[in-house]
Amino acid sequence: MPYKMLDKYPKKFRGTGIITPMWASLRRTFLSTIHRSMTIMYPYEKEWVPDNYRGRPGLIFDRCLGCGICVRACPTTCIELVEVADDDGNMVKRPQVNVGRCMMCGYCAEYCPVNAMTTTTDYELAEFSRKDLIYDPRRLAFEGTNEMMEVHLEEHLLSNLAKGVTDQPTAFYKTDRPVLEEKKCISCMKCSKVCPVEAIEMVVVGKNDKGRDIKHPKIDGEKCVSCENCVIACPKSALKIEEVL
Amino acid sequence: MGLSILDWIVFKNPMANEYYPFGDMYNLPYEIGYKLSEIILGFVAWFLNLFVHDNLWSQWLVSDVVMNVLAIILLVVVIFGVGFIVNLTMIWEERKILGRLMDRRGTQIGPLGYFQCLGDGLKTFMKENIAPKAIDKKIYWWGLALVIGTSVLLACMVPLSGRWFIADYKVGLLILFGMFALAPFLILCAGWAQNNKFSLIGGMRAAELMISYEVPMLIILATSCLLAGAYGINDLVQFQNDHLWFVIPEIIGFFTFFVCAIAESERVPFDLSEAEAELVEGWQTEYAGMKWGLIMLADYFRGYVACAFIVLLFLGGWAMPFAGTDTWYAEIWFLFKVCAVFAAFVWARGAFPRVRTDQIINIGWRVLMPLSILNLVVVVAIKLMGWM
Amino acid sequence: MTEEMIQAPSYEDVNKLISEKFGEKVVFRTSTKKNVKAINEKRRIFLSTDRDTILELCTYIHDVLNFEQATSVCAVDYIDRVQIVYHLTNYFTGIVIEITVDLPADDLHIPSVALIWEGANWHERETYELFGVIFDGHPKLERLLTPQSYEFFPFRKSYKLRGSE
Amino acid sequence: MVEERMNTDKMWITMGPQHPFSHGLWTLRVHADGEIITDAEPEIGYLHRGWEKECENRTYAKIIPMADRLCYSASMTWSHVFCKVAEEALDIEVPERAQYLRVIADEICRIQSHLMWLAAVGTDLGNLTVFLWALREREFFLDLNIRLCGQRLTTNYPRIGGVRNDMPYYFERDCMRCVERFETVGLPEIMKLATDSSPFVGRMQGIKYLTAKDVANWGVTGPAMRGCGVDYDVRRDDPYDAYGEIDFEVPVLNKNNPKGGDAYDRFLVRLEEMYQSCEIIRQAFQKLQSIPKEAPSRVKVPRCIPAGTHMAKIEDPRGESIMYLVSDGTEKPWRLKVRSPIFVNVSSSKHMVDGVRIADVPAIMAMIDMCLGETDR
Repeated sequence: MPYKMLDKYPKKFRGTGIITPMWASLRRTFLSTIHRSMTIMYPYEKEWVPDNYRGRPGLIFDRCLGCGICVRACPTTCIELVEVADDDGNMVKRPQVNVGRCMMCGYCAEYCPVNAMTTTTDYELAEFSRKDLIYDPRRLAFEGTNEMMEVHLEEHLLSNLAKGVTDQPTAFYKTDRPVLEEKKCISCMKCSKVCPVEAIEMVVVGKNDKGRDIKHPKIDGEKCVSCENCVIACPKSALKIEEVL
Repeated sequence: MGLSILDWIVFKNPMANEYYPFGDMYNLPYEIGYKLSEIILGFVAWFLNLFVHDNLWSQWLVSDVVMNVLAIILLVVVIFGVGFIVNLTMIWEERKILGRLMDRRGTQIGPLGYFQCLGDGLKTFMKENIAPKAIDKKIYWWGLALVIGTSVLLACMVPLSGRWFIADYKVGLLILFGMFALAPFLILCAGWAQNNKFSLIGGMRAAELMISYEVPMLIILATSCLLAGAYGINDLVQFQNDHLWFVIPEIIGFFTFFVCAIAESERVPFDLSEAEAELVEGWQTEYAGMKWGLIMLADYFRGYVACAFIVLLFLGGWAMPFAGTDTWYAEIWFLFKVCAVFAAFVWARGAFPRVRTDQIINIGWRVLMPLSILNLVVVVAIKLMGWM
Repeated sequence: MTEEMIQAPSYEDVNKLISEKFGEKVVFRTSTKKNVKAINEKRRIFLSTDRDTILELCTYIHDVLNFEQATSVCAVDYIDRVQIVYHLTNYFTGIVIEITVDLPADDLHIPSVALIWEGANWHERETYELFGVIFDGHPKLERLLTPQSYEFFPFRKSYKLRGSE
Repeated sequence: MVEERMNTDKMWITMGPQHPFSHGLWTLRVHADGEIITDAEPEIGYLHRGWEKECENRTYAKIIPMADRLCYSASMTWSHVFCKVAEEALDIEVPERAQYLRVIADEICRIQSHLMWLAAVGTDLGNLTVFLWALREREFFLDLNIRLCGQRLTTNYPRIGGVRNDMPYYFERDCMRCVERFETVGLPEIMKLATDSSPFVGRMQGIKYLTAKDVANWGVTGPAMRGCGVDYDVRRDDPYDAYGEIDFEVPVLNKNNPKGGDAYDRFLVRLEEMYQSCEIIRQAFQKLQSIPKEAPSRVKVPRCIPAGTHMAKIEDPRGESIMYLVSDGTEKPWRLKVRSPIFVNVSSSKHMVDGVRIADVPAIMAMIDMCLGETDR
């Protein structure tokens, strides 16, 4: 592969001195006078951005589970879960984003198991006070949300690839499930309380010395979204996420 | 004198004034000033006369002396005002052309962006006016004042036509050029007085620049005068109108002078003394706020003068082909030419990077100097052969 | 320079020459990684040595094996010891030698290689200011990134950051 | 009064941190004898964020967007090198499609970074037209970045084990149109103002010859090194990802010239590199066509990285960037060392500006393309 330009411009300069730049600049002067110039007049006309643009995060309120994966995935810790009333008036947990700290990395949208968090094309975020930069769950909703704004996490398992299976994309929330170390479990039921999708059911596995039921969590793999809330809530570290690779 | 206002404002012939300062030459701005002063003074005198009939004050107000004094003041105001507006137009022109050249839009405020300079001037006024403590105060302020003062004076001294001048010198070109060449010296002083290393180097560079281009410039100036046989601007223009614009016999000199003029007005690519990539703001580093704004304005005044020089020396001044020098649009035609030359200045600014100090000296002595001598030889040959 | 310079020593050459010259003073480490291209294609050499040998080893690597560039010099705080890691590159073969030197945590002195490779100069200054490792013989061992008034070494593990993340 | 304060012999001039020639916050103190520089002392640290220390408190995935912020115009390569080092630690190879996508994104990043540099050279040498024209061309590549990964500068595109997303529809068409336009219209037009202009070239020609030996010893890397005769490019001599399968030329000037290269050579090398990047993008797309669209572009990786020490190196637009990772088996790194190319290049600016005029300092320093985010980290 030869050089494309260096051969034309070897060590010694052989340009046309001052004529070429003057001609080039004159040409551009006329061109940009006849046609539009390249710049856009920003406040009056805006650059078009494609739908996959990573502006501020958006939220599709009804899809959200309140699982908190986005909270843990956020590198700047700008997301927190707050209690808001949903359409029926029940109090539910939904993410609230401090856009002043957000660095638009799109991790919340990427890791969301139900694609409730999206990226949006909204990039004009200036406000008069820092308080205004905190977007509550209702305000996070973006009007023109469409499918392109959802980020689908499509990971392939290394074990699958080794077997030659290349058409089964998956994601951590489809494969990783908490497993119980039964000895440590004290039947406190905290895990079932914090589970956002009610995937944990406490099953009686026996009776203890005092005659009370010993309940162990049974995790419904279909419902679980691998949010780790139970892992964090467990006072005895009996639960841990088992990663499937 | 009657009660009617028309008795007081009669629009006398200004040249009939006893103290008319320009001898037998007709001066348009003086006439404008004279008529304005007649309106003003006549109105005041008529008003006083309404109360006290035939009072001496009214008589004195419309006398030749008072009228002349006010007319001269207004003459200066008119000439400066026109120069200032031309200056603003040139700033606008530069920003607009440069914008197009760089594929952007240029100024946007006002019709075609004309009022942007006014806005910028206003903004500069609002900037904090800082003068450092450890400066040499006298030279700091006087250098600034003189740089601005000489530039404005120069711009006012450039005649726009045979009837638009502030004084008619027989050696007008020399005086203009003398004033023009004063600036590097003042810049050197101002750069030194700021007690700032960047300013000092900028000032030194201005001096360095001066010795490299001013000699060829002066030679070409003298050559033109040699060709015309006169130092007066009027004579030069008249000669070019009668024979041929000097750009044709002195084509070498024209281009040489063009380069020198860019350097003289310290514009890119020869703005070594304020090279912002190396010297922050060069010799203007410590001039903050409106001081800087005025220096900027003065720079454009000098650019205007440089363009006017080129037009006067080579492009026939206000002479219109086939119409002579005494057209009613002579001033506009002259300013149009000036703006056209300035467009070429802007073009050069857009196309070239800043040159280095050693390069400018090389160019000055190895290229421009021989070329100007060659130009002289050509002109002497033309003169000897009697072609012009 | 007593020995002749080899412009482009191969992977085997480097291994052989260094083990011949230094014997037991230099320990060769092998990597067990299977999927890393550079290791598979034999462009990484991992050495360990002690601080008495490092200057001699570096001089040899520079002068004889023609490793012209000290790509990086850095320190790792293992709490009980501080490890200095050198990465040296040969421009002809693309081989990178990684040398690790362990220093006891209470005696952070090591000979400087800044006189062999000018490029190691600032790396050593940076390592000094962030970890407190003193490079003996360094031409100008001053603080570079942090203010001169700092009296602590911020990248040590004993320097805790505020906040959880 | 004034004479007492002024030393009329030689003077220290502090260029920076708010000097127009310094692209970012750094100081070059030069000892000038008139206009000739006799000594220089670079000073950095105004932007030191403790990046490496901060990474020790972050999980691996969260470091990727932080690595983007190391350098504003080479963010893709910085997150790439971090992903490389994490992949080396996990001992995995990314899928082939992801490798090519990374190569394409890297080269887009390289072109836009070099265009930013060309713009900076324009302002440094006093020609604002070059600045704006180069930025105009750069805008096309930033638009490609938006299409590919959603952001103009902070791409956040590579992931440990692949890339964030496969390329969108029509990306190949857009990219090839953009590259072709750039090769035939965009860059030649700028070059008419730069390489075809004798005042522009005159500012750089003959300015500070650096020999290959010196440059290698100072640790200068990247185009600045290749312009002076050192024939080394990580992409070719230590290939990573799909670079091994792509046929391209590494622009090297003055290979056997004992005098070394001047600023103009270093300038030309970067221009040629942009052309070669276009060629790499073209070839990568050709190779991509043989890989089915449904092929995996990302593999799932564990959160915790096994203990060990790992190193990865990559050819940044500015030189050779290295990350050295010490992992301790948890989900956060024990230590992450960043070897920034500019950090070393700046340290050699002391030698680079020795003996030149003050007017040449911007021309010389522009050729190493300063970026202070990665220098101070």
